[in-house]
Amino acid sequence: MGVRPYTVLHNERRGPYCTLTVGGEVEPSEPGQFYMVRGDWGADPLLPRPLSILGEDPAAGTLSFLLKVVGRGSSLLFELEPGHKVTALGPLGRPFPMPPAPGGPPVALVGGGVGVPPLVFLARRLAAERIPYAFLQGARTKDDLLLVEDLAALGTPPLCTTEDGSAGAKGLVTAPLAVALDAGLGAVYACGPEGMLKAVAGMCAGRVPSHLSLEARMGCGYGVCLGCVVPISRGGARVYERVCQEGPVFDGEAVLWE
Amino acid sequence: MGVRPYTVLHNERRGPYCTLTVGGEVEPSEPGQFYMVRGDWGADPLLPRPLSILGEDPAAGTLSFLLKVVGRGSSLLFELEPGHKVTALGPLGRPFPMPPAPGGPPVALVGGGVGVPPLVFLARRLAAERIPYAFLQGARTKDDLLLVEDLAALGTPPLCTTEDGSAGAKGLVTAPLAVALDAGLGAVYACGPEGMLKAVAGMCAGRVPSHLSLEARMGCGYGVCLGCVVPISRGGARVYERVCQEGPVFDGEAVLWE
Amino acid sequence: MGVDLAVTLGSVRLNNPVMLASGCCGYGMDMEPHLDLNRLGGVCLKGLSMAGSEGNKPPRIWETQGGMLNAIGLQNIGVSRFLAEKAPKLRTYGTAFVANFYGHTVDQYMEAARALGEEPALAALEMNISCPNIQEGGIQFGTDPASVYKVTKACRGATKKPLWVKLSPNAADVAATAKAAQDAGADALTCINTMPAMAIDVERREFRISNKVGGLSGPALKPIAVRIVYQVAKAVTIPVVGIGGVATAADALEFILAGAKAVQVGTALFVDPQCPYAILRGIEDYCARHGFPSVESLVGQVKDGAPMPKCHE
Amino acid sequence: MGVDLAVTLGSVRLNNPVMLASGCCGYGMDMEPHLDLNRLGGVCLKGLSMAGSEGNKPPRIWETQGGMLNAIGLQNIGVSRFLAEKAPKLRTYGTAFVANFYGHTVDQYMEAARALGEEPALAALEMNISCPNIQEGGIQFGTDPASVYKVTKACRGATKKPLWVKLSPNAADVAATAKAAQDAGADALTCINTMPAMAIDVERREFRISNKVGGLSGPALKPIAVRIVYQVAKAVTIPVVGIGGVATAADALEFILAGAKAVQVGTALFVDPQCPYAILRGIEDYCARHGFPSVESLVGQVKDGAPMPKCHE
Ligand SMILES: Cc1cc2nc3c(=O)[nH]c(=O)nc-3n(C[C@H](O)[C@H](O)[C@H](O)COP(=O)(O)OP(=O)(O)OC[C@H]3O[C@@H](n4cnc5c(N)ncnc54)[C@H](O)[C@@H]3O)c2cc1C
Ligand SMILES: Cc1cc2nc3c(=O)[nH]c(=O)nc-3n(C[C@H](O)[C@H](O)[C@H](O)COP(=O)(O)OP(=O)(O)OC[C@H]3O[C@@H](n4cnc5c(N)ncnc54)[C@H](O)[C@@H]3O)c2cc1C
Ligand SMILES: Cc1cc2nc3c(=O)[nH]c(=O)nc-3n(C[C@H](O)[C@H](O)[C@H](O)COP(=O)(O)O)c2cc1C
Ligand SMILES: Cc1cc2nc3c(=O)[nH]c(=O)nc-3n(C[C@H](O)[C@H](O)[C@H](O)COP(=O)(O)O)c2cc1C
Ligand code: FES
Ligand code: FES
Repeated sequence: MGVRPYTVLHNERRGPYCTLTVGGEVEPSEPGQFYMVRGDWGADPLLPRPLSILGEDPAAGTLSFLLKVVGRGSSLLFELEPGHKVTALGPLGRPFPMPPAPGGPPVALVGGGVGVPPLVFLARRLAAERIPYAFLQGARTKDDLLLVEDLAALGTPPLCTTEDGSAGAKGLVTAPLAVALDAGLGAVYACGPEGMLKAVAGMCAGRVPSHLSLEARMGCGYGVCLGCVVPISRGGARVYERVCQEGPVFDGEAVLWE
Repeated sequence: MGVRPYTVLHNERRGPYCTLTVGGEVEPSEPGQFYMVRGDWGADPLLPRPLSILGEDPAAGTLSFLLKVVGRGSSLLFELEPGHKVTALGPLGRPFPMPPAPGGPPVALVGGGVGVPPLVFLARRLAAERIPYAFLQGARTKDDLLLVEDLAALGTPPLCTTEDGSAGAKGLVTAPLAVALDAGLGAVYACGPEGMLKAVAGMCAGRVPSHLSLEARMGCGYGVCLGCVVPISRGGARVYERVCQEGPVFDGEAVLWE
Repeated sequence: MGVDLAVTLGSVRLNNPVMLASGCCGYGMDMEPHLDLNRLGGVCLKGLSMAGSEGNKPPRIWETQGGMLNAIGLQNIGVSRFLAEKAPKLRTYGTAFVANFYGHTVDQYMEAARALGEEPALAALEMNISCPNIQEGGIQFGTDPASVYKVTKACRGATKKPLWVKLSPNAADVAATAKAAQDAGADALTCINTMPAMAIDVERREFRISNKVGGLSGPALKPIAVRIVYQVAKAVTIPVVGIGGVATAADALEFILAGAKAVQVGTALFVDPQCPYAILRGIEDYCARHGFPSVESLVGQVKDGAPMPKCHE
Repeated sequence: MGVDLAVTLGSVRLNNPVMLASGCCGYGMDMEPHLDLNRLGGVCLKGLSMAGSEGNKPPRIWETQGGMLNAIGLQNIGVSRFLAEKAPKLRTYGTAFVANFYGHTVDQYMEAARALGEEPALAALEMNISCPNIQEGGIQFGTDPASVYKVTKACRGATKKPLWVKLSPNAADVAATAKAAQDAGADALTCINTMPAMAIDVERREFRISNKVGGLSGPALKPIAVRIVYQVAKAVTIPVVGIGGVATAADALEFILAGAKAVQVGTALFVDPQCPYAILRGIEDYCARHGFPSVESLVGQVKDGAPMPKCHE
């Protein structure tokens, strides 16, 4: 498909987070997929940065991401203004498997931090297909809760937890997940910090399928450099699989936490 | 003195040229001196770029440069918008020696391309001190003639030549210089392409002092890397002198054209 | 424009001088969604060993200023799985595939060369000699001319395919290792592999990659690679392939003017998988603008002047 | 904050670990308009030879991605003019001056060491061994352990001053040259000098610098330098000084955690002559934040785990 040029349409900042919307030629994509994104800033940094798709509209030619400033690449993306140029390669990676049609038990979407955006994209698809879901979002403080209004607008307000109790229930997102699991779930979809994903996988193991979107440092993003691998259990054997190609979404029971 | 921060006040573009004005703490400087200038663009490019001072106002805290896009560094400077940050080290280098007070014969300022800005700064000083001068400007086409109105506003419109005859006399700037030399000059000040400087030095040799502002690729700009040297004849010996320290202004008779 | 882009490296004819670098394009087909391999001069496949390798523990990569470190650990599916699963598909393409291979003993190299040498899909074999020789105390094969000679000679006897040797920049005298490879029968030399390098996360006081040391690639490496290509091209008569930081046509031309007959593009593919198209267009345009009828006529055409002094700074 | 910044390299005590690199700060005083030398740990002066040198023909420098090439040609005023004209002024400062020196024969090295060794303004002598040995066919002293031993031993006998040896990254096995220098009596090792590299102006088909080859310095070099510091610090017991691309406190800390007792700042001075202040502040702040009472307690503190594997990619 090759790298495509995009123009920044808007970039809304809130604290260290921004929602970046770009316009250009957009291929249809699925929740959980990502793009490799880069501005025209020369060789510093050199590599594009992986960003999950928050939303897309192939007909309108728009694409949006939500990102957090953590280093130089994300800072430069954060500072982009409308009219600035970016390039992006995507959509890449294997998406979240959609649950079977309505009628089954509800699913839970469990997200934290910049793990939230792909789950919001998923929630939008689930809402469109009238598949019932719970959205559980954990954060450190209320300032780290993301896209709460957008989620509410879909008809299912998120159930939030914060570590400092500044919004929602005080504690970790695993607490409401335990409750939901007991009430019965068809599947769990999760994206967020490794500790959270590991806990989610453990809680779901043997009970319900969990689909985890993992992160790894990426070179190419499209499967050729073998830089992004994670250890996965496949037919009893431990193998390295590529987050950018076999992932980023993996079956929680197959992920080896080393 | 150390590198100082400046804010871009305006940046007026015309073709591949721009006049960049920045604001901040400004030390008094002399015509022929330069700054090492850099934007906050990370490590690409790494080194600051030498730019002659076009004008300065230490009281108002403003500094201006005129530059031409030739590569990545100058392009990034060209694209700066008001409010953007730059850093600069200066003023650096040895200025043009001012002619003795009024009353002597007139001097000639001979410039081409981005050699014009330091001579405009000099013209402003000469005009202020009522020292008579002729300003001879050579260019390829009329689009490469620079700051003609500014010069005219000082009271002495420049005498222009263009290689294609699109403005002023057709030909090289050495033609009017020959005429001026014959009419009698106290000194010649020149800055521009090497071929022009060499011709000017040759024409002045043995007749009248010539002060040439040379260019060289620079590392540090303040005398420590020895990257910018040119061969100079000093007391009969051939030595390497630093454009950033002993120069950029050299006595035309001392410059060895190798 | 009528520029002849083809280049000949011994018995291997490439349609044009732009190749993909080993380790940066998987087993070739992996690039297909992004790049039409048939428009390229050639494709060097991911380094293969007889036994295959699961590779190093992650994290495996880290970005540095102007470059990146990688310590993939030569993860590969092994020669036999490659021949069974991948090679048949490669036979249908119209580009030159080059199998990159390695071992940890001379015998392992020989075996790999022998097995790969039977595969019709392959135009040439490229030996990666930046690997530790476990029989010689782990010293890299590629840093010692005698070892280079030995392992090249062994592989030369094991296959009839054109044999390229990919030199390590880590040799004190790369010209000597280049000559050793030529004397042992190499058909071409690829310069260069990555430089061993390291990065530390100071906040955690941990190495950025689990292997501690990774190979530096990308634009940061380019000036070192161009220097080595120039030195090696002066030292040998066999063709040289340039590699290290090629991202634009100007980069490729630097290598060609320094003496390379072809270039390989690695890290730049991660920034833009289609950059080989622009590189190729730029080379063609350059030849036309400067009146060179062919890429071959451009090879080594930097104005040379005096021989290279040994001192710098 | 009460962090002890002083570091001890053998008998040389530096007030803090931040030094200026040779060739990037002239003869020390040249930095004065921009930097207060007394706030620095030390200052390595421009490389000196007995005869002096007019240096190479310009152009001498070129910028590359993340770095720069230089081929100054070791322009210097010679040892005797240095001692007569510059050294007396250095005696008035409160920082450690280190004279960098070189020769093209062992005798030239010895003579320079002997003459500089008498100067009270100098805290130590730093041997630049990245120079061609004209008696041994122009091979760099620094790439061959036997030559390193010989020239170090000779200088060791010629002076009582602390003797630092500045290693070339161009050796196949830097640990071996490091050990050779230690065995010959070096008091400390400076790692590293620049890497030989090249750039070509493709439009003119000319070398970017007249010497063809220049030394690569700056951030591009840093990961190579950190790797070498780590390797060398493991291989020797004498102190190591880290250098190559240091521009920020985090860069300096990488070197210190890898095993360097002090760092030198070169190319970064061209971007900001006062960057040593920020580096120093950052180191102090880091120690305070992470509970290290002194810089000495930080040296080599990267979490080590398994020994370094020899394979990458
Ligand atoms: C599939 C995938 C989807 C992602 N989606 C999002 C998202 O929607 N929003 C968001 O804010 N972030 C997302 N990330 C993380 C994001 O890519 C990193 O935060 C970003 O690359 C950091 O770059 P930097 O230059 O700011 O930081 P630096 O510290 O300068 O990064 C240095 C290097 O490490 C890599 N890196 C650093 N942190 C990470 C990380 N956590 N994951 C992967 N690579 C990293 C960078 O790519 C770069 O190569 C995603 C990561 C992956 C793998
Ligand atoms: C004392 C002095 C005063 C100058 N004043 C002006 C001025 O007022 N206006 C203006 O437009 N230009 C001026 N120049 C030239 C200007 O510095 C270069 O055009 C600019 O550095 C090019 O940078 P780049 O990144 O665009 O080009 P690149 O081609 O990317 O430059 C690469 C390298 O070469 C150096 N370089 C390239 N061309 C030149 C050159 N002609 N002179 C010196 N270094 C060069 C750059 O500094 C850089 O290190 C001056 C140069 C000197 C030495
Ligand atoms: C992720 C990665 C994997 C690599 N794997 C191999 C390999 O398997 N065999 C090999 O000979 N070189 C390998 N290399 C080295 C490249 O082929 C090339 O020599 C080096 O990266 C320099 O070129 P570049 O700057 O264009 O990337 C690898 C490089 C990278 C970045
Ligand atoms: C312009 C310049 C001149 C140099 N001159 C010398 C020198 O005379 N002697 C020496 O040992 N190293 C010299 N060096 C090498 C530096 O001291 C240092 O080892 C190298 O530049 C890497 O550090 P950096 O990346 O911080 O610049 C010089 C480097 C530069 C850039
Ligand atoms: S990022 Fe290159 S293989 Fe996944
Ligand atoms: S630019 Fe460094 S000495 Fe002149």
